[in-house]
Amino acid sequence: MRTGVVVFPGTWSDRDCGHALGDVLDQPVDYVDYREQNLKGLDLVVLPGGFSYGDYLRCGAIARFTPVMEAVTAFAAQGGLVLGICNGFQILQEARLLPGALLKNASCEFRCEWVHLRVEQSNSAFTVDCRPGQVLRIPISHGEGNFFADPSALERLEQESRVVFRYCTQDGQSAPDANPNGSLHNIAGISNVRGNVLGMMPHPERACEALLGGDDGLLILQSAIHAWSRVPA
Amino acid sequence: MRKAEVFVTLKPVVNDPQGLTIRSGLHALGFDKVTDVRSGKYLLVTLDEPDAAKARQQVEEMARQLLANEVIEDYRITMLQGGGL
Amino acid sequence: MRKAEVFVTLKPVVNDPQGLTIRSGLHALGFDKVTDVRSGKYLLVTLDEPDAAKARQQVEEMARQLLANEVIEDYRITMLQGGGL
Amino acid sequence: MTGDQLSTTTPELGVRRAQLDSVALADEEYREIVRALGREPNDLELGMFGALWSEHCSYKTSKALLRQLPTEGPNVLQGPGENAGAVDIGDGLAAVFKIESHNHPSAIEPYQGAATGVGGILRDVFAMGARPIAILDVLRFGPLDRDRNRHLFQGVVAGIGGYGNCFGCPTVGGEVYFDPAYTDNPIVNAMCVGLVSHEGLRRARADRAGDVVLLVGADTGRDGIQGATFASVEMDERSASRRPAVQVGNPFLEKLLCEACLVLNELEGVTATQDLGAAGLTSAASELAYRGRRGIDLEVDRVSRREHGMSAYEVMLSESQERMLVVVRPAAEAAARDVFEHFELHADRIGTITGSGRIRVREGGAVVGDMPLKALVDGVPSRSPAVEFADKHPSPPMPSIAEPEAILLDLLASPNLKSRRPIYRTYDHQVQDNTVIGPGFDAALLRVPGTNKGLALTTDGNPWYVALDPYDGTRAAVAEAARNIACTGARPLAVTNCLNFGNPDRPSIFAQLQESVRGLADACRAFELPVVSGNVSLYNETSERNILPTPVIGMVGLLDDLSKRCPAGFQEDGDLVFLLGETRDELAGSQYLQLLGARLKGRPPSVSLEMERRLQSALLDSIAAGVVRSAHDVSDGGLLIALAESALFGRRGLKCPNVTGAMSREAFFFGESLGRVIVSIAPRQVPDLQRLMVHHQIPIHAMGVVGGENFQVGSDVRVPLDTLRQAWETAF
Ligand SMILES: Nc1ncnc2c1ncn2[C@@H]1O[C@H](COP(=O)(O)OP(=O)(O)O)[C@@H](O)[C@H]1O
Ligand SMILES: [Mg+2]
Repeated sequence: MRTGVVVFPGTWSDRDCGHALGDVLDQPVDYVDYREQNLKGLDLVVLPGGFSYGDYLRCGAIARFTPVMEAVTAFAAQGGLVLGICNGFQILQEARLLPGALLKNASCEFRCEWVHLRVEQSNSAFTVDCRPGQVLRIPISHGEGNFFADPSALERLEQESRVVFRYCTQDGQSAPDANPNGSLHNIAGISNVRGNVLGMMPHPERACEALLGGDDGLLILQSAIHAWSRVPA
Repeated sequence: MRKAEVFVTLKPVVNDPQGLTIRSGLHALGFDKVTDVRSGKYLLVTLDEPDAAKARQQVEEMARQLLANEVIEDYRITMLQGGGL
Repeated sequence: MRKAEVFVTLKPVVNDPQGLTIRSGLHALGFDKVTDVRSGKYLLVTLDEPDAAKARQQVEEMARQLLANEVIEDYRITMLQGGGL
Repeated sequence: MTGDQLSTTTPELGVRRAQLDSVALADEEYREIVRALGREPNDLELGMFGALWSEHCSYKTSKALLRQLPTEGPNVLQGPGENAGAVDIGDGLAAVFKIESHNHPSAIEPYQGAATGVGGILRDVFAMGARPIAILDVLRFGPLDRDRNRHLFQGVVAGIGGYGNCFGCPTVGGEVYFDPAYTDNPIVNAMCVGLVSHEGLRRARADRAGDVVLLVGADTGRDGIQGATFASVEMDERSASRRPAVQVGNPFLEKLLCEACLVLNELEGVTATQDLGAAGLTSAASELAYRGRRGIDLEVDRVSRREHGMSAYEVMLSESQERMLVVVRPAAEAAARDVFEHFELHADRIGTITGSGRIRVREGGAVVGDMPLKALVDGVPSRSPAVEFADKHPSPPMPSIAEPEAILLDLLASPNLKSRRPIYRTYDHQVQDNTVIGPGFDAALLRVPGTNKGLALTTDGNPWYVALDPYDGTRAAVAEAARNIACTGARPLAVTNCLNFGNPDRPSIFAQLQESVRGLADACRAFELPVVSGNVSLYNETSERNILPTPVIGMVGLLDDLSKRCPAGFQEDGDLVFLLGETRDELAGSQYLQLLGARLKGRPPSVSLEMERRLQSALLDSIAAGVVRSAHDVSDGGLLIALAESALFGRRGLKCPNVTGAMSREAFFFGESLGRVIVSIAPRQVPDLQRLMVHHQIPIHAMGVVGGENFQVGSDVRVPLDTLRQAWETAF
């Protein structure tokens, strides 16, 4: 599976994603400049974390207008796999590839810590290797990850089973005190209708080696590889 | 040169954690009459556009496309005669 | 209930990275008439203080103590008659 | 055109008094400038001299003392004098690091002051060609029950995170202490560590005449003019009303600047890179050329500005952030510009390196400043203020306690000992995917990318020990830093330091500085640790109140095999816990006495450097041999606190049925004798541990067994682990 990791000005998880996919999972990785308009030959496009354009104005607001995003939109429409992590999730929402918005954390503070996520859906391309209900331990690192969607959009997300991850306790309860940022319905990650575009606030690429504290993030990245290998090209 | 003020605020249905934090900060300082604080952005845009109507239209367009996110925010525009703040 | 709008902006001499970045964002979108963007905060404060003069004075005090840092910021206050934005 | 053609009047000193005050120069210093120039300086030149001869830039009060420090060693690739120091860590790689203060700006605008402090130290590291891989922050505040202190605390913490998080460098460690002496004058020091290959290591030394000087990054504004001077004088009511001595940082731009500088490493023909910090272009350009024993010609008209109508004076002294000077061979200019363009960075060609040994500033074609670099950079006369040693502090009471359990809980909940998690969880400490041990333990441990090695990082400096005895207290800080590194299994490599003191013109304060530097030098010699970089911040004084003397040690260590790392928390139920090292009957300087209201009394614990070395060798050998499963040093709060922390870190209880020392229970539980470590080991390893300790002649004391739901020590202390945690995790 050929992965393109998009680099916007101010992105910083690009190398981490490259490390996880390339060094740990041994997949070929290209870094894709934000001015690029062509994503030919790629199977997975990752929009990594960071502070694109400093997160000035709103997270992802300026990045969403870069040339590469037009290409990403077309790529997603053709069924290509797109994973937006943290800032990448915010950019996907600004680009309207995913619904809702991410507000300032309820604490008004940046939070970097390990959290637990419950896998709600194993039918997204990024969770085919997971069981529904399975609990993953993955770090977050954001100041604006407080998921918001208006009531009808939220209801639609739930009805269409597009909530992929929810913050939960260690034993899988989506309790309020397991919610690190105030997200509605404890939402940590959602997909599009087709399941090929996923946005999530936690950083799976930081959870790919036991040395760094855990490797549950591998399940998400490996799911993408497996989902892709099952899709006839 | 024309100047436009753009105010961007969170829609009333959207929680405003920052407003809440500021309110508790004000309470802690003894301003206990404060019942609510809503926080937003203030942008002062200067354009090189002599035509007032065109300038306004352009700022509208900027707000719609970039300055505000309609999923969560409202905006208001004031064209200034003189200098702005 | 009284409402006050507080605008907090960076002093003109102070660097405004956010404003500069928004300006280049607008340029990238084709709004090339934009010559400058300055960014600031907009706060809508509601107080339970019937006396208009006292309310204003309190908001002044809040701006001075918490809402703005005079080392780098200026502020301006508008008392609203009705509702605010 | 020569100097004496410059338009200057020749006023009496009296006429220039106000100007001299505004640049904080003394009369003798002014006369020295006139002597060096052979004429009166004009206003621009006076401003440039004022900035470079300020305490902050020139170290005029401390440089004689700093000569005592050992700066050489087999692994030193770059000692003090460059933007940051560098040591060899094998595999052709160098660790580059430095610590710096931003106390004065942070006192005025805590968020931006702290943020730009982080920005400045990051630039120092990438100016050396290194990729920044870690930040550590050292903070001191007055008690949080005062609104102003809380405001400073919250703003500073938010500013550190705000800059580091956005830039994408993990903040992996640091220190926070509270004491009334820091009210209104917080300490904000930031350390940054970077990595680079030996060949990629860059110097800020322009040694080729004809090279082109590029100014890259942010446009220049009027912000921060006279910041260097400002950091060199006491704060008073006027400080706030001076020109904004505080700048607004742009971490986003800095990130682009860093990536661009790292790409420059792959180009031929890049001679030097130098960041702009205090005293802006004046300092950067002068030092760059002076280090290479060359001269420099600048054209201020070519500097892009943020504002209209700026004078040459303002351009030369602006401290606008996120700017770098890059010196390239003329043939490499186009390639360098391509790099900047790729990152959408603006670059101005503002001058050339010359053979003149002078800095010449041109504006509108005319020379508006012309000075010999030697005088400007190196000519300030050293100052040696009067010294007066303080009386020894009166002996402390040795209060005896009825309720050690209550004291334990109070101490765990006290501002200087409680969990720092509410702070460090607002810092991204994982970005770059190398954080093996993050903040919250003894030293942080980072993987060296592409290897199986680890870098251990820590900062230390207990201000109460230093206040009680500057010599011993500073030695203790070096010992503690090395001990923290050793607890992870890593071997200490080298030191950086930040000397934060009050007003050195007071004889008692200068005595503190002098003794502290002597202690630093002695300890570093004893441990064979070179000091490769550092920073001095003086005049930390507000309305007559001086801070506690606050030398801070930053240390880097190396672990050859990450699989041999040692955690700080207990690992397995049933493991046995031992105390290594000697406990003395002493309480002075302790957190315990502070809790009881006896803050600065008596002689602080004194470190035996020889014993400390043996202890650390013993510990490192035990860890390397796989004997030890966890190690945590005994420091602030004493033995009971260290045991409680190991239990809390490992989420395991502890049972120590009968422990006593040959001393008062208070001193045994809460005294802070140095040179001690708590270890836990598997029961079958006891003979191995004993053998190793006998070999190194380190006393060993059996404590108890890991396990259970309680933290239990002797018959006095029996607390459920949850209760312990609640106390420790109380909010700030
Ligand atoms: N300002 C800070 N930023 C990041 N980490 C911090 C900060 N202050 C303290 N820490 C971390 O909290 C832990 C405890 O701090 P401290 O009590 O000073 O440790 P020690 O006694 O081992 O030097 C250390 O790991 C330290 O790195
Ligand atoms: Mg320690």
